[in-house]
Amino acid sequence: MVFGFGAPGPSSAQKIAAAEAELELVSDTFSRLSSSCAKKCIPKDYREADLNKGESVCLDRCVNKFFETTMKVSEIMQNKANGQQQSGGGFGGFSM
Amino acid sequence: MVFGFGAPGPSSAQKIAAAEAELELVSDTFSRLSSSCAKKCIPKDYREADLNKGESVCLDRCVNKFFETTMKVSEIMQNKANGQQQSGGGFGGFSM
Amino acid sequence: MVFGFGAPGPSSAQKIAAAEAELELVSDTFSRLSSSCAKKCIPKDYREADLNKGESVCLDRCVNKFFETTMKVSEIMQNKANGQQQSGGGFGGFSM
Amino acid sequence: MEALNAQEQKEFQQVLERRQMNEYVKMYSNLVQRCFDHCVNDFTSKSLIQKEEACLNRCVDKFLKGAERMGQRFQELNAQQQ
Amino acid sequence: MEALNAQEQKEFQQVLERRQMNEYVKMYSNLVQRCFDHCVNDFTSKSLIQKEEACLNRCVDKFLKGAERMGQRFQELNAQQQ
Amino acid sequence: MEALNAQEQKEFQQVLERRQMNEYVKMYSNLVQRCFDHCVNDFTSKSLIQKEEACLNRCVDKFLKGAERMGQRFQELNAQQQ
Repeated sequence: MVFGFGAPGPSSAQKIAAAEAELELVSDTFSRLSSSCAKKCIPKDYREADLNKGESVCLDRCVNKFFETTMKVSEIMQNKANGQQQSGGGFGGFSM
Repeated sequence: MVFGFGAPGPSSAQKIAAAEAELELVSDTFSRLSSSCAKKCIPKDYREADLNKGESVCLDRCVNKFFETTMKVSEIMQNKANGQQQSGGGFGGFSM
Repeated sequence: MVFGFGAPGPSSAQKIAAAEAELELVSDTFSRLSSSCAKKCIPKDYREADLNKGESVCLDRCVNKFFETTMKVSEIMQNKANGQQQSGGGFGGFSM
Repeated sequence: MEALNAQEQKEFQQVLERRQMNEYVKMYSNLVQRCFDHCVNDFTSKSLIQKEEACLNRCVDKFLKGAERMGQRFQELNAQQQ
Repeated sequence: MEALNAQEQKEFQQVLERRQMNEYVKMYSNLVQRCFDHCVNDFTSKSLIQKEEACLNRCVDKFLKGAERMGQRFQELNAQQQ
Repeated sequence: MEALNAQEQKEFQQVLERRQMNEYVKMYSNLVQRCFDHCVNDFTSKSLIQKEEACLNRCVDKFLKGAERMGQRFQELNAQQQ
């Protein structure tokens, strides 16, 4: 699974909760991605109803880069969690 | 119903879920409306604690225009859904 | 309790719901606080990976001032609710 | 809504009450953040200074009056629509 | 997801449907706010003026096309990942 | 909280765990968006360029340190309040 959820959970309720959390993350990611990429690629004056060539290409690349960013960030946090044995605090890592 | 929810759902659970979704939409709409209209009508320096005449009139008109916008957008999406038989994708329409 | 929740609720479900609402408020407060203080204290160019002295001190003070603001606002609303016998409307007070 | 029977109305009422609590929480913490963002910008001191407190007072007041006014307009428009 | 048995799949399906409704609501009201913010800025009149309506039309159109395009790319990338 | 009995504490614990997962998800995707918004601004290429990757590294690091610091201060203040 893309985002690292879905760890071995015994009960049905836990498995469904994990699947739901994965889903939540995917949908949250998409909604943040759309908002960021619309801001970066689509001018706010809306002079035409169609996406022009430049806007379309920008959106494609932006989605790709956002996706790469999620992977990159996940990797950085994984390294952190493994490498330096978190000093605790609850906001310093993403291990679950 | 204002926003087009409340389609014939047989079971109690579904009817309550639909009523809840309608409620969610109304409350989400109000919270977005307040945030947009406060931004458009109320200057950020807060020199007086009272709404002055100009701010009050602006808020009234802003609420009205926001409301008209929800109707307009709903109408546009309805036309789209009817007219061109969606090419699919899941993000192209608002039919439920 | 910090935020004034936890009024005498008889049933278990209500007590848990109240505890959950309290929790919701604390976590919502922390997430707004982090977003506001990061914006106010951390420049967006990310030239270094470490928090420097100035940023750290700014964050500490910002958290403190945000916390004081929650108390202050809660106090203002309490006074309003007691003092002037709300004219109703549902958005005019924070009495629950 | 009119399609709900008595039992369903009752269940929905509970949903409503839970939501209402959440709405208050959201409204309150939104108010705190907004007024903080606009009024508090000096981090040379650890505690709120007088100028900031005065601004918070006016901001909360204005925010609540604005929210009440918008709430009334919104309800009128919703009522017309039914 | 592959770890769910038939019964769990079924329950999850219901969760999915409820979420989908919420997603639509969120997408729709986000669209309304965004187009309103960009297109409606004249408060000397009470009702939408022609210029604003035309802008809303183009904005909704463009937003939906953009969302559809991004949705497709996103799904392709997710599929590659599996 | 002190008013909850053992059984209620147990139920509340489950609520807490579910919420914690959600908090992590929210924190993580918020972090992704914030660092993306600040670090990635070149759309002449399809993949992240070196400069963007380096910025993301610093951004994540700084964000986590900042969040940890704020979390500690916040907990101290909450503890004082009890």
